[in-house]
Amino acid sequence: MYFESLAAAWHMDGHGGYVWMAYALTTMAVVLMVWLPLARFRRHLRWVSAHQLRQAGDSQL
Amino acid sequence: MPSVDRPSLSLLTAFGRQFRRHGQALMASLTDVANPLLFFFMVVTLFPLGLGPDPQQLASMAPGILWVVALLASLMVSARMFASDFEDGSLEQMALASHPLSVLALGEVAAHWLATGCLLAVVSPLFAMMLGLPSQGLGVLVLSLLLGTLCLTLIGAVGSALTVSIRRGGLLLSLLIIPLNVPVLIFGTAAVTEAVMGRDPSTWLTLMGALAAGMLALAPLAMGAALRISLDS
Amino acid sequence: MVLLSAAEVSIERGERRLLQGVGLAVASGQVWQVLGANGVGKSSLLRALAGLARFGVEGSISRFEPLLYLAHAPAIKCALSPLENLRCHPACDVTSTPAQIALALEAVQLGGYEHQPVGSLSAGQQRRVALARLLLTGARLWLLDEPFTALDGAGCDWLEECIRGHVSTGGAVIFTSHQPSRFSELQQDLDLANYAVS
Amino acid sequence: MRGMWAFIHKLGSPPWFFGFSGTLVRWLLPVTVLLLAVGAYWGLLVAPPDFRQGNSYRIIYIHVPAAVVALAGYYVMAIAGAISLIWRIKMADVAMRAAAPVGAVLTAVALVTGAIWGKPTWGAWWVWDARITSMLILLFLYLGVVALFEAYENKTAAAKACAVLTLVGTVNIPIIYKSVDWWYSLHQPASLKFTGESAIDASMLYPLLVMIGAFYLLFAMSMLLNMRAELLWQHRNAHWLRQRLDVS
Repeated sequence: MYFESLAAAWHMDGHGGYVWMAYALTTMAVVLMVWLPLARFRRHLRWVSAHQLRQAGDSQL
Repeated sequence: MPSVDRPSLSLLTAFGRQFRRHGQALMASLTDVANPLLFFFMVVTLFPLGLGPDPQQLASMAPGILWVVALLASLMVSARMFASDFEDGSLEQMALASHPLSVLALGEVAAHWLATGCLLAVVSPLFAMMLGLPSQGLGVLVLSLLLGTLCLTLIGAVGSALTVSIRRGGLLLSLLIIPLNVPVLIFGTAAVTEAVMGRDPSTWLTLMGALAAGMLALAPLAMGAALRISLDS
Repeated sequence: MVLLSAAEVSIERGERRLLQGVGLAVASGQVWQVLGANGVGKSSLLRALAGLARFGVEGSISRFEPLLYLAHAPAIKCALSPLENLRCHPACDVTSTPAQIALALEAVQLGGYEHQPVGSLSAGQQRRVALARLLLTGARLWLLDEPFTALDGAGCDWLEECIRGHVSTGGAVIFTSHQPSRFSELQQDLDLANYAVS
Repeated sequence: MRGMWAFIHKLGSPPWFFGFSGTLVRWLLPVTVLLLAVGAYWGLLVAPPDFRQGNSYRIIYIHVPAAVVALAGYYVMAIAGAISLIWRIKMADVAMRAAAPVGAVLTAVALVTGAIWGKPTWGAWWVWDARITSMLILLFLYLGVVALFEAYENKTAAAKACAVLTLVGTVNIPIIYKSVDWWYSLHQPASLKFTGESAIDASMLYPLLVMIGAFYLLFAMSMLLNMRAELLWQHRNAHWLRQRLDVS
């Protein structure tokens, strides 16, 4: 590690705020890029299974 | 009775007919031709009101102002380029013609450019003098606008072909074509600025000419494909 | 000679399938009337047969080109005169002299209106300008979508004569109409109710 | 050669692709997260600071990869668009539509990190630097594709229209980038650039390469996830899908 302490890494000679803000925002974007399509997939999956159950119910009647 | 044996049209005649048809329709409603000029005139008036009447400041900004306003004027007219043809069924007939749709569409675009872009370039020195553009820049301004509006019209035609079937496609059209117009704006302003500074603007004009030639070759293909998609949506 | 053949054509609009398994072979000398209730897909089928619609259309369609397709939108510019409209028509694949165009306009009873802007004519007269193309085209296959609408009795009779004449010289016509059959002995019916997907 | 064609052919089949992409994503997810973590740790804490810009340069490890992959993403879209127009493969439409939002988000990341980097470097959040301006235009291009797709009601037509638009954009992108470069050098010659031509030291380069690789994987994974969600919806009534979901 280049920095001597965690506090130094946090401060980064005055640039810490910018650097950590950039990384935090990017992390959020990365999480969104993975989570949004996954959430959509699960939503569609729920629709399909609900539909399947209904169809099964119809055929039983 | 329908007669079957008549000579078929050459490609050039078909192009000419589309050119004439669209040109005549444009001429019949002079507002379509006058509106962009009026728009140009009025927006140019806005700049001194917003920036202050200082002649030196206006003169230094004149190339940029004139080019941005020309771009906006072309954006405004692009929205209606194929709209009437789409509404009255002409596009369907063009698509069914035995000649390539891209060539027929190019005929329309040529008429459109002559009536709007070319005209705007020719009268632009008037507006340039209102903003105090030094006289050594006038010739280059006209030349760069002639080439530049050709590019703008071709890009606008592609955008118009893509959005013609969409209701209220005007805003979408600007989103599609403004980014594509960036090089034209940069080359055009650079050429005029260089000429005003007394330097040689030929590099920028050459680049603009190359851009226009490239677009003349490629834009019709995109237009033809886009129009067929628009007809089928 | 077969001018148009279609097999197993199905048409979807949006996510809904309108028609399925449509097949027809149109030979020269034939008149086909496409029948069906509103919204069953008559116009969509005609557009597909003309080659204007490809998305959502499956099956094989082969056609003899150039063909003439006439729909509700007549491709007529209001600012232009009937003469100019027909002279520079976007789909006109043949050259017509002004005299030939004047003759065609005469035939649709628009003599004397050659130089007036189409916008100043009535709806029925504008329709006739569009129909005058039938006399100027070299296409053998005609696809006409509701050609009899907005025409008066005399106009309908003229159109019937025109179609009969075209068919008798080796052409073929497919048209949609709600009117009862006009070409009893020549005509074949394509009832889309048989192909509709419920 | 023959095997490759067979593979490409299989890619176009929704049932096969659905299964294949499921396996692929399961492997990609941990690898991507690992690479991102390693690259970020290396770039943030291990690499030495830049002798001119100090520690603020560490933003390079997200700014540059995001910018590079965002641009590449537009080309991915264009290739999918060309396949869709030429061979009319529906899977290409799905791929194109799936790539657009991912590329747009990456472009936005590059823009925002660029702005944050600009504050300590130039003292302003927004400077009309050549790279930043190009990224802004790229964002407009991406938004145009997304907006055009949403504006069409017929989604097949929407995909084809977007394909034409991306191809036009692809021809234009090099011209746009080059013209923006010239414009920049015309107006502001010789100012501090984010990334100079000077050779970058290996200790700084390796984490950058790791991050670029990680962002490529991230793009691929996010695009695959989008495609799977779209395929699931498109084939929600298909028999093969129901069978597959029953089994799993």
